[in-house]
Amino acid sequence: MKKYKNFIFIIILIIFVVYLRAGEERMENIEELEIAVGIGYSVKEDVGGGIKYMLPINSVVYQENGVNVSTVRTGTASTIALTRGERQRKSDRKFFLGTERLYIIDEGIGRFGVTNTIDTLFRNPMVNDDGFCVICKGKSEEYLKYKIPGYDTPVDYITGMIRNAPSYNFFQKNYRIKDVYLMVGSEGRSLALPYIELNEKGVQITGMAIFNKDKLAAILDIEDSKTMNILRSDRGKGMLTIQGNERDFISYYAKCKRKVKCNKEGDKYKFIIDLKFNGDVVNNVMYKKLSSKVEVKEKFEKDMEKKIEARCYEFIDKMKSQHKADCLELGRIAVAKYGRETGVDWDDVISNSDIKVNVKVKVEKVGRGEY
Amino acid sequence: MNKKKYFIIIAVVIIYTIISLGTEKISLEDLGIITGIGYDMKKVSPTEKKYIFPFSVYDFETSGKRSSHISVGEGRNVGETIETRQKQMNKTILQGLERTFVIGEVFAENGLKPILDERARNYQTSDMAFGAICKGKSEEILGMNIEGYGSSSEFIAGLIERQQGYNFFSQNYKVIDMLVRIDAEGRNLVMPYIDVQEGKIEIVGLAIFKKDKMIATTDLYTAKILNLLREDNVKGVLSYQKKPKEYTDIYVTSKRKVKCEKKQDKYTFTIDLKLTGNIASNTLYKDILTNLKDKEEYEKLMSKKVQDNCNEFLNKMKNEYKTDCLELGREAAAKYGRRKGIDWNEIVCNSEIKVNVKVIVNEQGRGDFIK
Amino acid sequence: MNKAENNLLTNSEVVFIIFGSMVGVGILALPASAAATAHEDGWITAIIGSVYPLYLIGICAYFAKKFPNDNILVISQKCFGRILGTILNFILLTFFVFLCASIATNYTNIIRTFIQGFLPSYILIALIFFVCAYTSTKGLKTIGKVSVVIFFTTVIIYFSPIGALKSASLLNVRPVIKSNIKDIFQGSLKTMFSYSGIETIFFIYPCAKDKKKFIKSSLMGLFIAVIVYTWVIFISIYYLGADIAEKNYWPFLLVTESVTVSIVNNFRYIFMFLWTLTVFKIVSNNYFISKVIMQDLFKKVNFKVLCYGMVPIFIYGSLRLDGFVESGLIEEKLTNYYVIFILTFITILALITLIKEGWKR
Amino acid sequence: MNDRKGLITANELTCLLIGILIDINITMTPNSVVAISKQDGWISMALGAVYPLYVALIAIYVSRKFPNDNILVLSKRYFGSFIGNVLNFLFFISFFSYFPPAYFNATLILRTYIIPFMSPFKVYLVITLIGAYTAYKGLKVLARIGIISFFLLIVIMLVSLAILFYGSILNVMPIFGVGAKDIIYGSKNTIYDYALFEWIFLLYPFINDKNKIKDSAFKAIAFCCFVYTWVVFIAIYYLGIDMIKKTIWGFFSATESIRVDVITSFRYVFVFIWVLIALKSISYSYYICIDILRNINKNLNKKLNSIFVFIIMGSIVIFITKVYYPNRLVKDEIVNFTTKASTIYNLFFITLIAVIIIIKKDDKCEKI
Repeated sequence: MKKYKNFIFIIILIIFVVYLRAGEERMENIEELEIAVGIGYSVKEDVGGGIKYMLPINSVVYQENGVNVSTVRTGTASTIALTRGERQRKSDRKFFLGTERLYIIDEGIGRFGVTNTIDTLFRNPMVNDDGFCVICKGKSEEYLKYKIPGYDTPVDYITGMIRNAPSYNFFQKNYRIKDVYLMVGSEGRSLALPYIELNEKGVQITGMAIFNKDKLAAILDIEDSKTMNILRSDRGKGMLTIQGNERDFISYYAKCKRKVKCNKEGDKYKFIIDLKFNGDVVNNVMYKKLSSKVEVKEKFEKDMEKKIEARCYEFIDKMKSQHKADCLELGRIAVAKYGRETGVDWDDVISNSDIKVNVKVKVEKVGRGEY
Repeated sequence: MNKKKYFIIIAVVIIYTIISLGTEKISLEDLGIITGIGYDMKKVSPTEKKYIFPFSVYDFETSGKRSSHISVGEGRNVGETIETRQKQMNKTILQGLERTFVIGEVFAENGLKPILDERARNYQTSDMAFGAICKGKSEEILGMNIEGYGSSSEFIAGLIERQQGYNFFSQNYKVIDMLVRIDAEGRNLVMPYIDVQEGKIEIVGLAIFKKDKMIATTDLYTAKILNLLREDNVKGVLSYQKKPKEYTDIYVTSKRKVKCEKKQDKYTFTIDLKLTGNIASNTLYKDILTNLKDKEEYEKLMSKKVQDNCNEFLNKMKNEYKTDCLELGREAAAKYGRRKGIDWNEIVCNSEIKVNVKVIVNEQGRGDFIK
Repeated sequence: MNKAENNLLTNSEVVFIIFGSMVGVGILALPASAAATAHEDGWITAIIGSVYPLYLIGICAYFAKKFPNDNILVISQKCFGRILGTILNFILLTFFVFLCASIATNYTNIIRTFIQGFLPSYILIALIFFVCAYTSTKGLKTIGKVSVVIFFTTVIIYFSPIGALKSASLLNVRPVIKSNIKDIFQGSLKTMFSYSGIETIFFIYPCAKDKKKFIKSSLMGLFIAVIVYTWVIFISIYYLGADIAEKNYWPFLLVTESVTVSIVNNFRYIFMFLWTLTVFKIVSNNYFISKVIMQDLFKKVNFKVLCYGMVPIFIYGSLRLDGFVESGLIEEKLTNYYVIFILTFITILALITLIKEGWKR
Repeated sequence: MNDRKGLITANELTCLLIGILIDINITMTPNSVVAISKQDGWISMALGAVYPLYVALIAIYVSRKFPNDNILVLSKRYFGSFIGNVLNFLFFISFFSYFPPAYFNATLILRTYIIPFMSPFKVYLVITLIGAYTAYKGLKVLARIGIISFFLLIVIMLVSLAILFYGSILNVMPIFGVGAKDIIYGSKNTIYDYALFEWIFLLYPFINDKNKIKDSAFKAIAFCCFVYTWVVFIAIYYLGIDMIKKTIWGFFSATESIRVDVITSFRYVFVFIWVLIALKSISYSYYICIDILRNINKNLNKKLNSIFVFIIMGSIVIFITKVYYPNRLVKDEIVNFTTKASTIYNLFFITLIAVIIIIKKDDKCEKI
């Protein structure tokens, strides 16, 4: 018996491995897969009055002859999970989830509410949490179908745009889907995502979309979104200009540091936002001898502080009156100080709280020379 | 010893020359490889029918790009049609590599008997080709050229094969399944029903057969329920929706067991469906992540909903289709003896069919965003 | 029989020779005939059909005890006297020739339909018999070794459709033994014929190394054959359903093709190659036995010349049987007659030896 | 197991103790703690370390009195073989109750993140194969595996430092915002994460240098307390308490924040490491359960030496997990009950033994 011992052991092992592999789906090779690259979310009015979810998914097929074919297939159904079945009945390849890099949520579903979308992504362990998330104008299908020369899929172009957005307009790095979970899910925070538009010149970021809990509250143009980003997040970078008359102006590229203090009198909250700008003048036609005279530099810094403060207050008033959403995430500061889960609706508390802004501008370098 | 070696070498050479004497090799270019076979029929007059059998053949250009063309044979009976089709071919035909066969609606309604015999007898054809019933004429569908594919039959084969993961489709739509199901006692054939919508070939439902004649086609919703009741170990998404924004979906794998009782030639069938799966998205239950009662309530509601859908389908089957498209006859035949000349379609449609559905939620992915 | 010590058959060789001489070409068409008669209980007929070989093994055990060193030809001459004995032996020879011929024709038909339609059949048949003649010149020991090797290589093809168990359901095989017994009995008659080829045990028991174990190993051989036959019929009916299995000429081929497609895309060619080995083995078995009988009839002719001399007879025999349709009918009738002849011949022999022995004592 | 003589060093004892304390459900502790003591979960987690400290103190006291007899021998000596065996068997049950949940947790994480297509039964088989085989190899091998998993833990802690860049301190504030009552109540629940430290009572006879027991026990507790506190802190730091209650495995969701250009998704690296740690604690459980059964009486000792015992134990555990732990919610309900019962019993058992030793200190204790 001893002689056969390891022979029998090998047989048992083989049977065990075969049992493990039996009944499993066959492993597909890559040519037979449709690799998901970008997912769009939009909503369609249904004939019976209800609404239908429309999910265009841009996927790439790597064919043997090296040509990568990018296809967009759309599934329309009454719930997001059912759209998978609807889409599969049009596709002849196995759908592969896990490598998508972009989630385009359009205005329609934004206004309708994004909880369902986020829940489907949050729950699925195979989803790529590092994919970018953007809000788009019109239907998300157009963005996925838009052909850009030199790119297999428009998704690469848009993700590239979002990835190097932080260098201008004080955009942040946290527009990935995992940050969206945190922004929508946590108390006192609010969701703000880049807003892209497709026009004849191509796809561009034309502002920010801010949300009140899970519904789209407002779309800000590029100026407003710049001030909101300054007030909302820390360590943003961007360009600020003072326009004298039409010919002379000065533009100042700066990094902004934000500190917020909050205290509460009775049930009214008072916030003090300190903004420190530190950057250098990029071109200056307005202030003569800025680099040599200290007073001219200080004068410019004063003017710039006044200008930024004015813009901030104007935005805060607009926020309180029109948008009625805590898009500066001040609720988060209050919560950190006065305790969590108190059942307070931070959007309207912030809307009628008192917010003060102190701005400090410092110029470091003035470039090589002056004309 | 070397005398024998020489003898063997000489013998081999002689035998090889004898064998290869009568054969001539054909180069790939002038070899017509069939990729897809179509069957159509035109009713010239109520009595006189005309068969139209197109098939798509690969042309291998020297450039290596694969393309295919359609050649059509027409005739009053199967033999003649095949013969006319043969005449038009300038190349020698290679059967056996075809991937799909598409049957026109009119031909299917008239009965598959003529082509069944040809498929079974012709030993060169491949039994693993996927079949489908197409709306209108199969000539158009086979003739369509789809970007990125040699011939449309490649696309259709992939389309039918890849439905496995969704809408409870199985893989039993091949030639061998057709052969096995049509003449067997108590069994009926069901084939995918494809159509061209917006220039793309899609699966739009199922075609139900009685013996070898197609009696009805269903839309996708009914097809899902029919598949669920008919197939075993199939996957799909089920959804329980109260409001457009509040629904809970579950991606299930089904297990089907049928029991059959006979009380003095009155049959009762009970179909037990055990649907186990994971929650795909949930915005209905706030606390399903941790609360067992919520989960059990959802399981009960889901089971009841699926049961109602099944019963609704059963009524439709009994009154509208009047055929046993769930292969219940086969269970009865297996239990109470075969070859008794019973028409199972009629028996099943008058018998009492009970459906017990049990939905079991196994896991919920990574978390639940609504909690 | 040059019974030099080293070329006696070991037990395992006996097992596989017996298995090899029975399981051959019939296996592809067997499910069709079983399903045609006994419908979904076809696989039971294979078990009942094994009565015929068991009976023959029983008698052979009796002979092996009585005349350990001389085979059936000598016994028949002893019992029936020289002239009648040689006539009966000659009829036995025609049986084996018929077996070889029918196997060869069936094989060529299948090969020519499935793989290469371009070869004329007489070339194929000539090739088969040359190879078998060559193997049988080497003697029984090499045939034994060959059948051991071939058994292990070809057992894969018999059990390759094991994957089919997963897909179809037991419904095709149920209800078990509900169809009336007459069908099953008729079916087992048919499967009985597919066990023909068992007669070789009467020729090889003198050459077995240890006589005591001979019966046990021949039973073992039969047992494996019964399992293979039952499995083949069962899996064909299980996968295709009885109604379809009877319509197809070679249902087992249909099953192996559609089940193993996922592993190898055209399993047909592999199946044919491995199956050709089994045919060569079974034909060389029977060829060797017919050579032994021939040698017994024409004592004086040299051993090797005889082997090659018989090739034209076999080629003529199989060509006569050629032509697919009528060969089916002739085969049917001939096998019936031969089986009846063998049964009576063997039983009479056993009776005579019994009486003689009782008379002597 | 012929490792009676195979003594283990002090470091190996520490790693064994760390190994038994830290299991894969450490990734779930943030969710259970935060439910009660909100953003101060990490404080109540640290306070939870009181329980293993108490156990360690008693173990040190008992080991100084009887360095070569483990608790099972003592209980038989003081309570007679019948009652002693009953107590030992209950001690076995309290350890065994942690076995099926360990199986279930490891399989659930594996099937959710890496192999969703594999059926649970097959994963149980593989886990049993690995766990039983390592446990069959004896205590020395387990100790070495303990050291390896200790370094794995160090790797995980270092890597999770990177989360500090992604989260924000605001999620953890206000510190002590919840109030002492909730924190204490929370730490009462965290005791069940520090359970199974009672294994020290079975291990101290094997250590080669008896007076090293004290500091290796304290080193183990300190390390585990640090690891637990850090895991809960970093989860709250990144996710914030609202998000933690939405996830099932808080620590995994936190580690997914790490972006490294080299490895596309950190998730698979993490889950793989955690599965190794889970397999380690499963093989520990195998060893402990068989060890206690073997100590119950003499003739069992010889019989329980072959691999078949492990296979039988494995099949029992698979059966229980399959039948009584079909999904996570059912498991949570059962685990709530069994962990409370087993911790209370363990506390009662070791205090009983300690008290008996103190009382009977003066008169001579009879030898069995």
